[in-house]
Amino acid sequence: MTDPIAPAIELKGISKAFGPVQANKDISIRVMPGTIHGIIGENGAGKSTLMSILYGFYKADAGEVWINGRKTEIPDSQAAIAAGIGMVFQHFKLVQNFTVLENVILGAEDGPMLGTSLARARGELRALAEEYELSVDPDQLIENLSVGHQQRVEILKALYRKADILILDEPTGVLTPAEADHLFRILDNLRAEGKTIVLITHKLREIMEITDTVSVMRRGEMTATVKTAETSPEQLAELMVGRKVLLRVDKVPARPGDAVLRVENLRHVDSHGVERLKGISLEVRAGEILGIAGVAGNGQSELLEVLGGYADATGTVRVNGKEIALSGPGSDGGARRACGIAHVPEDRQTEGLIMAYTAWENTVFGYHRDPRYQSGVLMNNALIREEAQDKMTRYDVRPPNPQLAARNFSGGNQQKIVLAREIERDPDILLIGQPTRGVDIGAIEFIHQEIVRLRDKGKAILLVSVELDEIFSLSDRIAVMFDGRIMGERLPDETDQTELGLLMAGVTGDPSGDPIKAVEASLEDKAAREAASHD
Amino acid sequence: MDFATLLQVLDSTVRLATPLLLACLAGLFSERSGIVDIGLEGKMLAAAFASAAIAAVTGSVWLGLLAGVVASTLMSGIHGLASITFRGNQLISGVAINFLASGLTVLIAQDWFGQGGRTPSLMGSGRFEPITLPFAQALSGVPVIGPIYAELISGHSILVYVAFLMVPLSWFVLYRTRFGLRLRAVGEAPEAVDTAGVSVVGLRYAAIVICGVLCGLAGAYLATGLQAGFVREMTAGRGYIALAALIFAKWRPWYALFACLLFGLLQAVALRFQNIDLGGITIPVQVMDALPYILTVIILAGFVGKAIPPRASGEPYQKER
Amino acid sequence: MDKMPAWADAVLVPLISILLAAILSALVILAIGESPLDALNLMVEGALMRSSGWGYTLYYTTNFIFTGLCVAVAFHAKMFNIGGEGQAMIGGLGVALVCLFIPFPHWSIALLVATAAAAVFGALWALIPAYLQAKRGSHIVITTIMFNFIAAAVLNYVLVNVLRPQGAMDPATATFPAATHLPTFQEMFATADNPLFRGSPANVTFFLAVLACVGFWYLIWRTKLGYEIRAFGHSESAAKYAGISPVRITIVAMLISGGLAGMMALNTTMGEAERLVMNATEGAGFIGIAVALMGRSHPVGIFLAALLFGFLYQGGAELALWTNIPRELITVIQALVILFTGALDNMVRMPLERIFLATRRRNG
Amino acid sequence: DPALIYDLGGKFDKSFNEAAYTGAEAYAKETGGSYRDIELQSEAQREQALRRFAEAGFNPVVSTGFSMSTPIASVAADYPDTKFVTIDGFVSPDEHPNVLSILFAEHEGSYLVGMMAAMASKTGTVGFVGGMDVPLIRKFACGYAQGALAVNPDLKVISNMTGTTPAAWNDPVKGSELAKAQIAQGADVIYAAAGGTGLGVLQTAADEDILSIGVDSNQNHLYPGKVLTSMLKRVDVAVAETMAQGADLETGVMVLGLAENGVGYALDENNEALVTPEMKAAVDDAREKIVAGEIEVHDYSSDDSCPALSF
Ligand SMILES: Nc1ncnc2c1ncn2[C@@H]1O[C@H](COP(=O)(O)OP(=O)(O)OP(=O)(O)O)[C@@H](O)[C@H]1O
Ligand SMILES: Nc1ncnc2c1ncn2[C@@H]1O[C@H](COP(=O)(O)OP(=O)(O)OP(=O)(O)O)[C@@H](O)[C@H]1O
Ligand SMILES: [Mg+2]
Ligand SMILES: [Mg+2]
Repeated sequence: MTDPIAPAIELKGISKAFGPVQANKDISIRVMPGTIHGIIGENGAGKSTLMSILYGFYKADAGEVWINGRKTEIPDSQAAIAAGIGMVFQHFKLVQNFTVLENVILGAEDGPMLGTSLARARGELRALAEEYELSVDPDQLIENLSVGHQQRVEILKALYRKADILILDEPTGVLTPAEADHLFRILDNLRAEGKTIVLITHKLREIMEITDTVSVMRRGEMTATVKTAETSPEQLAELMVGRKVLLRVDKVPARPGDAVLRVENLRHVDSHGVERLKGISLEVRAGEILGIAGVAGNGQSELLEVLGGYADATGTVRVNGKEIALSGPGSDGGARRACGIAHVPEDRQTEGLIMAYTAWENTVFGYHRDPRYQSGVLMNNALIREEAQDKMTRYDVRPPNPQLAARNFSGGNQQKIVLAREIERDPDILLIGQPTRGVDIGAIEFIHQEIVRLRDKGKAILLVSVELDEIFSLSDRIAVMFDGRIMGERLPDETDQTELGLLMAGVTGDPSGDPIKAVEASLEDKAAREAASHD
Repeated sequence: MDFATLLQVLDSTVRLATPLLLACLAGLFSERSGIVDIGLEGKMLAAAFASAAIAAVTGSVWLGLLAGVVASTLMSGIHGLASITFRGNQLISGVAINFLASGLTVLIAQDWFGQGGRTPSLMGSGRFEPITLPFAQALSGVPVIGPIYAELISGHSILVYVAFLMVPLSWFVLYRTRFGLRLRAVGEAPEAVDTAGVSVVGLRYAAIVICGVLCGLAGAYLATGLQAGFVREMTAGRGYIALAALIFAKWRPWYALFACLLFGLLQAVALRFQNIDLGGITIPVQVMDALPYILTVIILAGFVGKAIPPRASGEPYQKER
Repeated sequence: MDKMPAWADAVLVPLISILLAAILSALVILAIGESPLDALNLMVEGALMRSSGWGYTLYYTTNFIFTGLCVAVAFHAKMFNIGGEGQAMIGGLGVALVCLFIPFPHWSIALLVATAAAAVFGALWALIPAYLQAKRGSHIVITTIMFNFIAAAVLNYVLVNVLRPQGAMDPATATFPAATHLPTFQEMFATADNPLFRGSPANVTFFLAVLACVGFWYLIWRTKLGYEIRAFGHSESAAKYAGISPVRITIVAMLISGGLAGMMALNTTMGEAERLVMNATEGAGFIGIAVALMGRSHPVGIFLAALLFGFLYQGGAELALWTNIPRELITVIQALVILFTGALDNMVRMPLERIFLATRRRNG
Repeated sequence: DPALIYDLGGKFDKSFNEAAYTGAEAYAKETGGSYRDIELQSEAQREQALRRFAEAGFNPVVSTGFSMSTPIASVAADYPDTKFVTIDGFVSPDEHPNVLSILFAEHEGSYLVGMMAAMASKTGTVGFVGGMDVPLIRKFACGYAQGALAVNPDLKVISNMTGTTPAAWNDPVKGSELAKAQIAQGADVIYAAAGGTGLGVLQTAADEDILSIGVDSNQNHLYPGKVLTSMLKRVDVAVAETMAQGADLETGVMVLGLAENGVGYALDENNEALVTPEMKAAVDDAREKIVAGEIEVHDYSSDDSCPALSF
């Protein structure tokens, strides 16, 4: 030990294999107290695995963990919590039908009876909320919370357990810019208090913005650790992917044609009886990308679901001038596909793919009834496999093995399979939701290029994304959704992140005072309305 | 239907509902923890046999009860081993336990008592006798309330009262204690429990043991409370009905009470009014026999919405694929 | 990228599991004072070493194939059909009605029509639970349990009051006309000097069952319906995205499931008893659950599991015939086989995987 | 050696299979002979057991239960040297000369216990609990009702069946509840013909301090002083005798009624206090008359109808 102060975290020679997959290979890393340490790497590089080992979720095959200069055994999460480690997982570990309060005390109760624990936690939560600007309604069910709020609950859980070391695994993947900014302010505060933070992310902007040091992982190995101040996004990207990456989409101005998709006064009521679309009207022309920006939960999902044919609605939708059915027979996904609508859904794992199906089976999912793929009463699997192999090679799906089940591919490669399937159909309209959520920068580059290529072929594209960067770099026009309505339309050159951010929060015109406060107020207003209409 | 008949039917309802209720609550604890249990039938049967056998041999119904609980918990242990430790298929394990109990009880009974797979009839202290609640005699003269108290509420064996007390107790444990919170959580999101530093395996085994104990009470009630001995297959499908009641009740204790009482009532009615004459046409006995099941389906389809099981139930908890 | 070779998973694991079950069974047999070796010998001798033994083994196998496939189809659509028993009972009613009331010129036509009747009756009995699940959200496990009881009541009523020949003690239909009698293995394979399958009930429906296995495989893995059923079973939300109607799949899968259960009645009712008796299904619907689960809902697995249970049934009959072992022992052996091969398989698999991984590491 | 095949209820069904077992044991004890037996587990085993025993040289092959008649009819011709016995079943003696059908006049025995029930009843209501609604059980119920109504035409006879699945024979809890329901309707004597389910009836009757009537074998000892009597069906005697006759068994059709002592009622130290001299006199008188043909007890199975009870 030459350092005057011991590292908060020191991992020595960590290795971990999942069966034949070597997820971590002899990894060593040190993080100093009171710093934010970033970890980046491609999908499947082993970032989450490494941090899960630190948190005692997985057990390492080899290696040592040192916390604050002391060798610490972490056989389970109990031990990690005792060592002052808290973790916010990539996929939240919350009980959906529990209240916030119940989730916070779970595992950290005061005694065998709940009453006292709940009362104390309620007080503590209020204090934490004030200290870190982390307000959530303690009695709300998790399933009724937005993703951003769910994340706050995860952070509160860690703070409630007095964590000094906080690990965040891709925390901003699901957040809006405002929420992400907010999160970073919280992280800043925590760092100022001397807490140590490990941040896993795919977004180089965030790394540059907030971290002190950054490590790059590739294929289970730690390839570099550098001081953030001494590096650049381009260098990091290259370290990560092993080649030069374009960080900006190259595209020529759109040459829009006739309106292919025309939506008028679209309304949708969900199964709880809440009106999620309140009269949407919009138009997408051939050869242009219409980007829909908005905070998650403002009806963008429903818009895609309705257009994709798996949620009923009222209003009129015309495709190439022909009205399509919005409920009843002829309104399902099959009918939509038949009239030229392709759809890359927001959630590839629960909608876009059958995770247990092989890649080749997934390449016809939704189009499996196409006469092309039938031979007599049977499906022409040989043809499907052959085409799948071809698509996978062209879309650079790794590994290019059609026999592998979808769940064995990394997120980015899963997304490529969905994209290959939908784009290769040569649709008139492509609906595409969150195309790069949780996808590494190498894959993002590729996906963006494909979307633009399709546009340039004269197709109409409706893009929904919570990533304002993505919206800006892809869209030819931008519409902002809030609370089931279109708040306004802007051209990307004539607006900026701030204006869109306010529109996304339902704030029109110039806000007097703190914009963030105005956003919060507006969002809480909406949540209250929705909660009320639940009963 | 006059008042006396009503009371008799309700009295019968209580008796018929009790084993269902105990088994249903047993299943509730198990499934709330994420372990699907279609082996309730087998556990009850094992308990019925063990309690009757030990009560017959020792002459003490309490020792019998204990044996029943132990036997049922052992069966639970097998289920736990298969579905928790070895992450096996919970349905198969349940099916196997039903077969195992069905065969073993008779095999052991025959080997032990040589009475054709039955236990000897229980006498005196080998059985749970009905308990007369205080003032039952004195109050029985009071109109309406008196008979209700004296005939319907009083005069059941202790296990009936235990069963009914189990409902608020289960509710309390589930919703008001630390253990209950964790138990419900582990059935919904075991990874949340795990990352909160609580042992998923430990919680699930605890649930399995509670399930075993409650099934043990159910079986013991059949053999030593309602009956005076064990007869092969004497559970007669009650474990499956309890399972149905559990789904009906949407995995909640108070609803479980109502579901089991409803099943009990339907059966009691079907037994009491087997030969109804409708203007010269006698309704076939088969119709009355099937009536509880038909009504269940109708009620289910008509009034009970979708039953959503605990999210993690049936799936073994596995961190590494 | 698997932890161990497919052949080990498919062959080694079940074999070791069965071995464990056999060892435990042997201990139970010892405990009741009989010789496990003699017992095993009797079972193998009686079930596998004589053609008539095979005739019985395959007869039971036929039943279990149908009920196993019945449960498996529903499993693929993520439904748990406990109602095979009731569907088979009602399927039997269909068989009985056509056999009794349609004058058939030849057994082959009778078989065709009876197959259709069995499938339709069984499917219809599954239709109501399916509809209620699809449209009303009523849990299929409850409704199918209830429908088993209702089917028993229906059958009881019909056999006692409607189809029973006057004065007969047996709650059963009259014997079917000779033209509906299905050729047994004995009639098909026995020759004058080689009396194969003598007296055993295996009959052409066995081939129907094998055909059903093949058809099942094609249906599930080669048709778009099967593609949709499996997709729906894996993820309802994804199915909706793909334009697959949950209502349609639920109902169609249950109709197929019920139809397969109904077809089991061909074997027992038309093939063996040649009349409909009250107890024709004898729990085969429940064995079907174990068979489907052990067979991992794959026709080859189901065939093998059904064969195993057929062997246990026939071997058990031999035990019952020639020893004083109570018949409940067979139930215990079945339980152990189900437990070890179906539920405790990981107990065997986990150490095996470790061995294979270790050897692979050493070699790689 | 003789062989014995029990019906699906199993050797120990507290009913006729168990009686057959008792008979076989009695045969073994008395003659020092041995026999082989099998408890059927499935329908298909019926023929299998018959054939295997016949092939192995067992003679006679005795079977219980009406369901065995059809299988016997189909195998008997293949083994002309083997004698088959079907108890409760009927196989045409003209077509199959090597089969002995033993039938019991359960309606006659039930008639007698029905009379006793009517005489012992103070409430004017008696009950009947059957296992499953099958013709044989209706035959019991019908005889019982006739006997009871013969004593008191104003008597009310409540008849219930337990269920429609095989569990109906093994559900003492349901038997108890049925008994309680009948008691609530005024019944103070209940006749149970329901195998293991009947045990529940007998026990509840004892607990509730009313009288019950056992069936098939003498069940008086189960609850001494609480079981009025038992309707005896001497399957044990029939089995012991046919086994004793061995290969020389005389075939044909044998109907064992009151005259042959094939059925009757049980009187022993457990119930002597319950059976009054008048009761005994009346019942014995009726027995004579039935034997003499002066009283005609209608047999339900002869025409599927019952003058005294509707099903
Ligand atoms: N529980 C598990 N069981 C088996 N294999 C796993 C498991 N978790 C991860 N893996 C595998 O280990 C490797 C590393 O995965 P990990 O989740 O750590 O990657 P990551 O860097 O976090 O990727 P991403 O950026 O997509 O989140 C991958 O190949 C993955 O498939
Ligand atoms: N009625 C409601 N009240 C409060 N929160 C709700 C309600 N309905 C949905 N939410 C929450 O809003 C969040 C997002 O909802 P939804 O998926 O409908 O929106 P979205 O704009 O498509 O966002 P995403 O991109 O996350 O899919 C979810 O976390 C959900 O739990
Ligand atoms: Mg990750
Ligand atoms: Mg969404």
